[in-house]
Amino acid sequence: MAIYIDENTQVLVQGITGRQGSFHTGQMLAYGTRIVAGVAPGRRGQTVEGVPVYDTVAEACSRYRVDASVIFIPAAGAKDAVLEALEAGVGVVVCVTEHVPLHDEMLMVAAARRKGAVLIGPNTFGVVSSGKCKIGIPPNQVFVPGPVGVVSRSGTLSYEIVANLLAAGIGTTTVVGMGGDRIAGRNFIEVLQDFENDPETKAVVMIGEIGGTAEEQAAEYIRHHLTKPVVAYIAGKSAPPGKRMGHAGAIIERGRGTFAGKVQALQAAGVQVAGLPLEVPELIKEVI
Amino acid sequence: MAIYIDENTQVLVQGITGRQGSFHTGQMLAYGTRIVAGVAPGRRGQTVEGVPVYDTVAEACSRYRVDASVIFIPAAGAKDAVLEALEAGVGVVVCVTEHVPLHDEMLMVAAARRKGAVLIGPNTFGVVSSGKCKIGIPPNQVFVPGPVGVVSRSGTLSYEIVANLLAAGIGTTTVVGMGGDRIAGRNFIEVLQDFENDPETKAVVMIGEIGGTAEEQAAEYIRHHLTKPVVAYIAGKSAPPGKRMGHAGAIIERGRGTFAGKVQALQAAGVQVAGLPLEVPELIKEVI
Amino acid sequence: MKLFECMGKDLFRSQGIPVPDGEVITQAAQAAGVLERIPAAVLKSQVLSGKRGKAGGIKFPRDAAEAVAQAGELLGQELQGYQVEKILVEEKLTIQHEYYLAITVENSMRCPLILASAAGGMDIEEVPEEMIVRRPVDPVLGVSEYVGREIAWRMGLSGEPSKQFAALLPGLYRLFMELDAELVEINPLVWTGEKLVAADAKVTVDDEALYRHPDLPRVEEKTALEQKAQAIGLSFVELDGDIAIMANGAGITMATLDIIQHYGGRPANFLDAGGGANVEQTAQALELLLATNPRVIFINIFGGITRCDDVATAFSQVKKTRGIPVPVVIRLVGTNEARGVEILRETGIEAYRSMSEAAAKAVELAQKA
Amino acid sequence: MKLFECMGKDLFRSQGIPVPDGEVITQAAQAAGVLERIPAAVLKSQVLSGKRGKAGGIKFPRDAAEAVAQAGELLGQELQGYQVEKILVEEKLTIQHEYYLAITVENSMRCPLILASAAGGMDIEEVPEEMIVRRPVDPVLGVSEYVGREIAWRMGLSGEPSKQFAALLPGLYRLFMELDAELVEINPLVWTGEKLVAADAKVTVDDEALYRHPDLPRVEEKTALEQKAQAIGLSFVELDGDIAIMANGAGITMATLDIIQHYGGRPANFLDAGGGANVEQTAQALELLLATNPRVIFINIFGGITRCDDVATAFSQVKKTRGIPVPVVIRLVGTNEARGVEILRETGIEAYRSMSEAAAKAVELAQKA
Repeated sequence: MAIYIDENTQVLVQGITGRQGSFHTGQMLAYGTRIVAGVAPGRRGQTVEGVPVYDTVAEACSRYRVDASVIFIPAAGAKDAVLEALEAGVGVVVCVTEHVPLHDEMLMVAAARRKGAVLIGPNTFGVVSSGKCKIGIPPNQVFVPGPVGVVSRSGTLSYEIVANLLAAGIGTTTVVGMGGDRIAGRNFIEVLQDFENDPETKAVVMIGEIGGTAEEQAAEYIRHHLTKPVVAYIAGKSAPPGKRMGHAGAIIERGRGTFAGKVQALQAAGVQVAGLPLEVPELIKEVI
Repeated sequence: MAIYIDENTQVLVQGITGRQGSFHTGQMLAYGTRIVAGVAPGRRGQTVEGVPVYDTVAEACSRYRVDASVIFIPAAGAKDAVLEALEAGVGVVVCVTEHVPLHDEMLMVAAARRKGAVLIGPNTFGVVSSGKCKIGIPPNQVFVPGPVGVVSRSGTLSYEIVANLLAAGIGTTTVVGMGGDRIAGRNFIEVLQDFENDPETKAVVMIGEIGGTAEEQAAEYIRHHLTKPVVAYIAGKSAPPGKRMGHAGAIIERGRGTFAGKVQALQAAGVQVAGLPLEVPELIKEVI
Repeated sequence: MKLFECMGKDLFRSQGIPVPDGEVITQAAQAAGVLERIPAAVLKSQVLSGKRGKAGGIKFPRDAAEAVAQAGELLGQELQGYQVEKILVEEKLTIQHEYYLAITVENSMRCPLILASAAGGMDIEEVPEEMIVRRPVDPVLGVSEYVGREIAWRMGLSGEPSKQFAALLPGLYRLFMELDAELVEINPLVWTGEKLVAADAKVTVDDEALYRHPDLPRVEEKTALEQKAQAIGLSFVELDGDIAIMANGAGITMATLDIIQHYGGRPANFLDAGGGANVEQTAQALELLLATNPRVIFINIFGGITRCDDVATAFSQVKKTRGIPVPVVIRLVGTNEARGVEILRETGIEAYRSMSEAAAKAVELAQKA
Repeated sequence: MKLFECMGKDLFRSQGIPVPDGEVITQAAQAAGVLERIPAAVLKSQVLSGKRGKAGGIKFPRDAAEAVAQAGELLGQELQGYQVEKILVEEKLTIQHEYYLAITVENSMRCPLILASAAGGMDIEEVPEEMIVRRPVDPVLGVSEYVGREIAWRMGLSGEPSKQFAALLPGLYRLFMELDAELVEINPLVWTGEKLVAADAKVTVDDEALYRHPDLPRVEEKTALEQKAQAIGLSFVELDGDIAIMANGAGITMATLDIIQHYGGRPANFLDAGGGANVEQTAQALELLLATNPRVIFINIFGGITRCDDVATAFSQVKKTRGIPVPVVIRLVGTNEARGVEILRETGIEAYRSMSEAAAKAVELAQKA
């Protein structure tokens, strides 16, 4: 078990002929991901890393069972690509694209809800069910099977922490990139719920950051609904208010979204909060 | 039993202070309908026929349990009124208003679906569960309890046929005005399905007319899903193509929606089609 | 309300949908000037009929002189009941392929429906069902380019035509939504070898939503009498029979026409006086009936909101003030029936209770007249 | 991107939302002309700060002469870090009551959220929670007048203010949607006794959607260095410390800042070089770091897509071509780590493997420098 994707997941790559799309198709294949087709309008008949390319998701879905799709399309076309996948009936849509307009994101989320599909991102590194399937852009080497689920707002910081865990001998079930924007297709609460229901996941690492109230709301959720232990790390302790720290969502506005507020809420919900990324493995060892 | 509404239904009247709203509030009360409140923006504190008036549906719903709402608001405000009732959580919304723009109707239907509510109309005479509750504008005297469900695209023609049934000693469970526009909140198929599930209804009279393909689709549905007998009457046999006969939906366009096509489809589904309104009672007597 | 082709094309242009270069003329001499700019041109009569090509409303002049002559023939000519008042003179397209594309409202799904076919240029009813792509639109998702790519694929398009098809579809949907349209249709949508161009434009705006579009020019398709009826809020359609008919409610009015025909009569009109018409409205409705010069008048009232005494009073007033020169048959039941029957009796008319009997009588009188 | 009040009010006006009569001036003398037309006027400095009133950026002149004098004082003045270049001279409103109204995006529900309060005129954070009406918007249903009536009722409004509130809300929502806004705020929304008027306008447009709004004037809030970083596609924020920082990824860059602070250091900046930066981009990023005149440079690379050898090569190039005058601490792990470490060694730098050790070292060096 794992969440969202596993060794049987058949994956479509939208924007497969682009620089990012083709490079990561190779990386995903190397990880063992079952990529069945790619889409790039006007490129029907080509292949990328041996994967056949179609003009439309509809055609690809008429030829293969597609369980998940990953989107490597520039921001202006990302909404279109997500809706195309959703309307074609794809159940898990991973939108790697960054700089997607906020209103497009609201529409994507509404559409995913309407279709009962799982939308991951946008501005996500993707999702990895360790040893089974990688969808997105993270480096292959750190994702080794184990008992910990990880959900995070940021990429490299997750790899850092997952590598720290691995160095301590702890592997992962599924690592989910929630995405660094103000709104996320699947947010902390939803992913935590999914980990709660996954028998293989014994504990969860939650990697948050300043801005918004997603962590505070997750804390409230954890307090009432989660039986599994959660360890958190929150980035941005030193960030000044009013400044956007790289991620669209990482900004302290109108007194909301502070580091202190998040840590307090999480601790009140019984979550161990690591002071440094390095401390995460120790805290995990205490709870599993 | 009956469908949609019964003796316990608590009703709100939107547009209660207008000429139509106030007159029909009196008529509905006289029939025995439990009207608990009315809405007319800016008229809070007034009463109409003893019914208290509020500015908003939200406030009325905060003070009374509201099961159904009936809308007597001019066409330009009808969409707003329907959405207001739906968002306030009203389960059955009856939109009497005629001349509602088609695009507003599409939005109303989408909204009702989203809320899981029953929308009747627009351009409907309403719905009557005989002897229990009347919502809308039909005359009180012809609705007497009995075993026949009626669903119709037109008002006076329904009263004529319901009166014919009554003259033959046959009463009605619920009489539903589907509405005379191109699209209807609840269409033939949906109402037929609801009658199928109503134990008191023994047979159904379906009053259609030229235009669109609602009757043909209903025929297809009847053939596969209905166990109860259906008798139909279709108006507009003599109407020329391309002319809109009063109702927005009553027009033969591009060879579709003809009288002959509808009768043929219904007969093929085992429905008895009356040649004249007067013949409906005889045909009903044959099947119950 | 149907729009003329040239109006539809202006709207297409505003949404970035390619249309042929062209100009509208109202006088034959203007054709010469347009031909100077567009030597290979076609003259298209601006009428609302769908079959104007077959009826000779479209001409292909060889030069400016012929264009002026042909424009002169067309202007003022009657084409399937419509007077030609304007001609669209436009660029003749190189046609490599003709497609069909329309957006309409799907009554049973109650949402917008895109219809497309690789078999364009003919009426969509004549296209075999398997050649038609039907794509309902989810109002939350709307129509962006991927919808066009998907439809293009299902139509069998690829390459440049597919790309251009996907690019123009969102504009057509935007137009459909913004305009409160019942129908927007491009038939044919022409592939010239380089570009997809809307060679025709059919746009029907929902009459009930016209008040939201005050800037849209009004196009009138109704007869003078129908316009008069509309002005007083009545639903009226002129027909070619001799029995004038009035009833209260669209369904029962249709049924009344049917029953007249059932007994061998020919209705002169459809007139729905509505539910709850008062004395004055009923009197105006009677004036309309008289204006059709019928042999017999048949009034069928099932009084619910409409009160039988109001109808009878209106009849009595009209009879007294202007006279009613033809036989009248009235069926009257429902609210205030007794009083209504009494008033009619005073004017010398015996009301019927049965719709069938009354209709049979009306037909009999018309055949005798 | 935040818009100036005067721009927001122009947009309000285009949606039919009532705003005070007024004009924008850029020279003090122009105030006299405006005062002639609007004798009871207020001068409002057009800066992006939210607290300009308390900072003296708003003036109430008694006459034209005083208006000119006050405008002269304001123009060119610095107000909470912003230079005053424009003044909005507008009608002074009669204030009977101040309301609050805003539309923003609710991150967890992921839909538009309307915020309203009968306690306007102060910052919404200072308003007690029970005085705030929060109304999420269903994207299918949108916002029409009934939403305004419902909110007005929940705010305790009735009569004319309720009616006008309901009438203006759909326009504000339309603006929010059409403009790709993150926030549209009216605070205060003033009831004058006769009219509801937007006395202020705060509009923030989503930076990521600016490309869809080419006609919108650009307002720049970034420092020169931040603008330069943006031009080369890097995410950069200037801070006031002395340790220049670069990492690859927003989260890990924040964590790097935190860890520097944890050991007692002060970051000079936030610089996310992104995932997958190549040699040239990394070199440009280093140039930015040097431009902050730091005491120490700290580079923290976890190589995934980013290749350690690329980072090392870029560093080596910059060192050779322009020189790096301050100590550098580099942490380097991941893709092509061995090669990267080797290249750094050739430039005389020993890479760290541990983020914590490297950070501690950087802080130590900065304190010594």
